[in-house]
Parts: sequence; C-alpha cells; structure tokens
Amino acid sequence: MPRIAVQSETFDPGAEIAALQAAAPQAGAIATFTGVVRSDAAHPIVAMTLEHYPAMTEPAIRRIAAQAEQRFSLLGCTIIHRFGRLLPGDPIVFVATAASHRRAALQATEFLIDWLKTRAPFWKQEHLSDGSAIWVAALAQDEADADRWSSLPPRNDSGS
Amino acid sequence: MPRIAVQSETFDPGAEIAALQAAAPQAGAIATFTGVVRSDAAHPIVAMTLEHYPAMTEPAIRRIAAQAEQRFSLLGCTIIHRFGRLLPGDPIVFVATAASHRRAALQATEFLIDWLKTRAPFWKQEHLSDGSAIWVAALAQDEADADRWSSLPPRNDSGS
Amino acid sequence: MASLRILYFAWLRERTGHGEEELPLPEGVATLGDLIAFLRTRSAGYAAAFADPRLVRAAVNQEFARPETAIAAGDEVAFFPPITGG
Amino acid sequence: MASLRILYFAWLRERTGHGEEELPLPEGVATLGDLIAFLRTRSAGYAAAFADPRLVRAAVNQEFARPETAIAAGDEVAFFPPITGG
Repeated sequence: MPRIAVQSETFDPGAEIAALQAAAPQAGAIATFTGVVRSDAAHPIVAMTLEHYPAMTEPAIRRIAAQAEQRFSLLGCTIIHRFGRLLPGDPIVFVATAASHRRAALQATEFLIDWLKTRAPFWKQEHLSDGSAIWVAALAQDEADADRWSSLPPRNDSGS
Repeated sequence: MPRIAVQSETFDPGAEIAALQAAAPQAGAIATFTGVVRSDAAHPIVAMTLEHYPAMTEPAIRRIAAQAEQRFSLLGCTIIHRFGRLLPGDPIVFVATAASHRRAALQATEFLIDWLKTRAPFWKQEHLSDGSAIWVAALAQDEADADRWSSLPPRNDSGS
Repeated sequence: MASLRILYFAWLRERTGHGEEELPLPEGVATLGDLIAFLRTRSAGYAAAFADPRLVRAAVNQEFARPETAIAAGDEVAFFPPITGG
Repeated sequence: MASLRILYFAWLRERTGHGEEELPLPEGVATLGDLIAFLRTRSAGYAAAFADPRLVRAAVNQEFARPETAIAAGDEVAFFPPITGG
C-alpha cells in the first residue's frame, strides 16, 4: 500500500526512508528522489507557488503508485508532493521506493518522478524580486521523458 | 568535494541528505540509494560479514566519486560503505548525489552503485542458521551493469 | 446535477477571472471541443484564455480528456496549462 | 623494500591460511602470472586458492591488475575473489 501525501507542510526525507523500510522489511534496496526549489544567479527567484487540482491530484498519484508497485515489483513506495508557497531550498516533491534489488528501486523512482513532472496536476508560479510572477512553462523534454516509459519494457534485474 | 566514508558504524540517511543539501544549496535534485542486508524465506541468513581492502577501498571510491561529479555535473555527492558484521535490515551502502536536474542525479546514483557492486574491494560472507558461512559469489549481471557505463554516453538533460 | 461544474487553474484562472463556476450545459455542446468553442465567445478574458488551444489541457471528471471527449450535465470539467509538477 | 607484500582476502585468505605475508621476490618472477604460478607450488592450500584462475582477481599497489602486469620488489600485491560490494 503506497504512502501518498499531498500537503503544504514540509517533510523529513530521513523519517520517510525509515518508515518505508519499516513497512518493507524484506527490501534490499531503497531509492529516493527529492526535488528542491532552485534559485540561482542565472534565474533568481524569491519564492514559488504551487497550485494543484485537489480532487484529481491524490487519486491520480495513488493510481500511478499502484501501477509502479506492480510494474517494478516494489515492496513499498512513498510519494509526497507539496503545494502552496515555497522558498528556494525548500523540498517540493519526494519519491521513495523499496524493492528486493537495486535496479527495480532506481527505475521505479525515475518512472514516478517522470510521471509526476508531466501528469500530476500541479502548476508552478515563480515570484521574482521585482514583484512580478510568472507561470513556469512545461518542457517538451519532460513530456518525452514520461512518454518513453510507455514504450520501454521493464529491464530485467538480478543482484541487489 | 565528495564525502566518502568507509566505516563499521551505521549511518543516518536523513542526516546525510540534509548535509548534502547544505553543501550544495543550488541543487534542484537529490537522489539516493540505500542497500540493505536481506534475509528472506527463500534464502535466510542470520548475519553478514563484509571484509574489505582498507588501503585500496577509500582511494578507489574517492576516484570514482570525482569521476561521477565531473561526468554528471554533480553539485555534491556522498558515498558510505560499511564493513564488519551486519544483521538483516542493516544498511550496508549509501549513495547520494545532488545536481541541478533530476536526470543527472538519478543517473549518477545508478552509475555509482553499479560501480560499487563490482569495483569497490568488498567481499560478503553470509552466516547461516546452521553455523556455516559462505562467501557470496559475484553476479555476471553486476559486471555487465558496471560495464555498460563505459560504452554509454551521458544522457542529455533538461528540466529538474 | 443539470449543470456543468467548470474549474480553471493557473493562468486560465487568471485570464477567465474564475477559479470555478457552475454553468447549465449550453445548447449544442456535446464534447469538450464544443464547450471550448462556446466559452471563447463569452468575454475577451475567456477568448484570451483559450486563444491557443495547444496550451490548454483539460480533464473531465478528474480524468485527462481530449477535444472529442463527450461531456454531459453533471460533469466536472477542468481547464489548465500543461503540467509543471515534480 | 627488497620483498613483496602479499595480501589475501575472503576465501583466498582462508585457503592460503594467510591474511598477509612478506616474501622476497622469487627468482624468475616478473609478472603477476609468474607470481601466481610460483605461489601454487608452495602448499596444498595455496594450490587450492589459485586452482581456478578465473575466480581470482588481483591488485598491484592498490590498482586492479592482470596476469601480465609487471611486479617488482617493494610492491604490494593483493589477491581476492570477484568483488561483491554494494
């Protein structure tokens, strides 16, 4: 049973890893991905607001998590996605997967974050230092990254 | 500067993620992998002992970490590998990478764990319930997984 | 449930001036494409929101939908830009 | 530093009965392959350790090495099974 959370509060990756491992004591491999709000000299922002579609978000994430659990034979999986106002350095999204072997955990994590980028109904608005705000445009590359999972067979695995 | 630790003590993935993020505040993506000692009904073990080659281990890991930082444009990287006696459920190995975008962090993590499986001088001995101990045989698949990195060009990335 | 519930997100919300609204199913509207054509006629803001259909995505009853997707009274229809999650 | 330092790991340590030893560079030994051939003659345990060369890996001065790798007095040579790290 995946753990899914859509929340404005922050989260603790370490506590999430420990909880996932406790829920999947047979796991030999745990992979995680944490997405963080970026601000750098080339593109400075003061904050970011994430808007989402509450009635759709959690059910859609729950469906893809169940699909990933089956496709990659996961022993467990955690997905957290934040909404609301976030600052540079704040974590936005977290994916963790537990599997018998490393390849399944790593591939499932990549599959899930690719999906979240393009299919989880969130929209990012960046707040700039001059007080303006711009909606982030979607990247064609992200769409392509998500699409490649529908044509690729799962890779075989051995070892952990 | 990668953080490398070869130690008998356990480690805290959450604290390691926080330290990596603090050291790489520009990162938009942090990926991790944790390997855990497995024991299941099909292959029950009571403990595992990891032997290693101290004079070679840490320099070799340091070299591959530097190579990964350059190849995947990492903003930071942490590798921890334990030795000594471990119990089922204990973490053995930890890889964390920080990058601007998700693909670089995920690929670097996979590259590093594939390398550690086959090139970091560690040997696992499993202790069974009848008191016997067996040295784990290397998997041809692991060798192949490590080798594929020498022929693959790094994949291009955009988005985080 | 004789009406549509329509939700707008991100810059579609800003351009239409609505986060959500209830609307009787307009006469002659059987698909999402029909609904978009109707909405564009309502005001300059709606016309601006739907000016470039390549930038508009939609869901009907919380499932991604296409212009040919059928809609009926009682449905929840959402319009939004391409997703930028994760 | 006129001698070799030789290390044995995992089941090579168990079969040879040594974790490490110092050894004068044997006459006629110029490569790792020569050294293995020499070691196999030392005892039944050494012969067993090196019985199947496909299962033995080696490093010279902490770098992975092959049978044709040259060795000289002062080198640290390590023998071990294929790696099972991670």
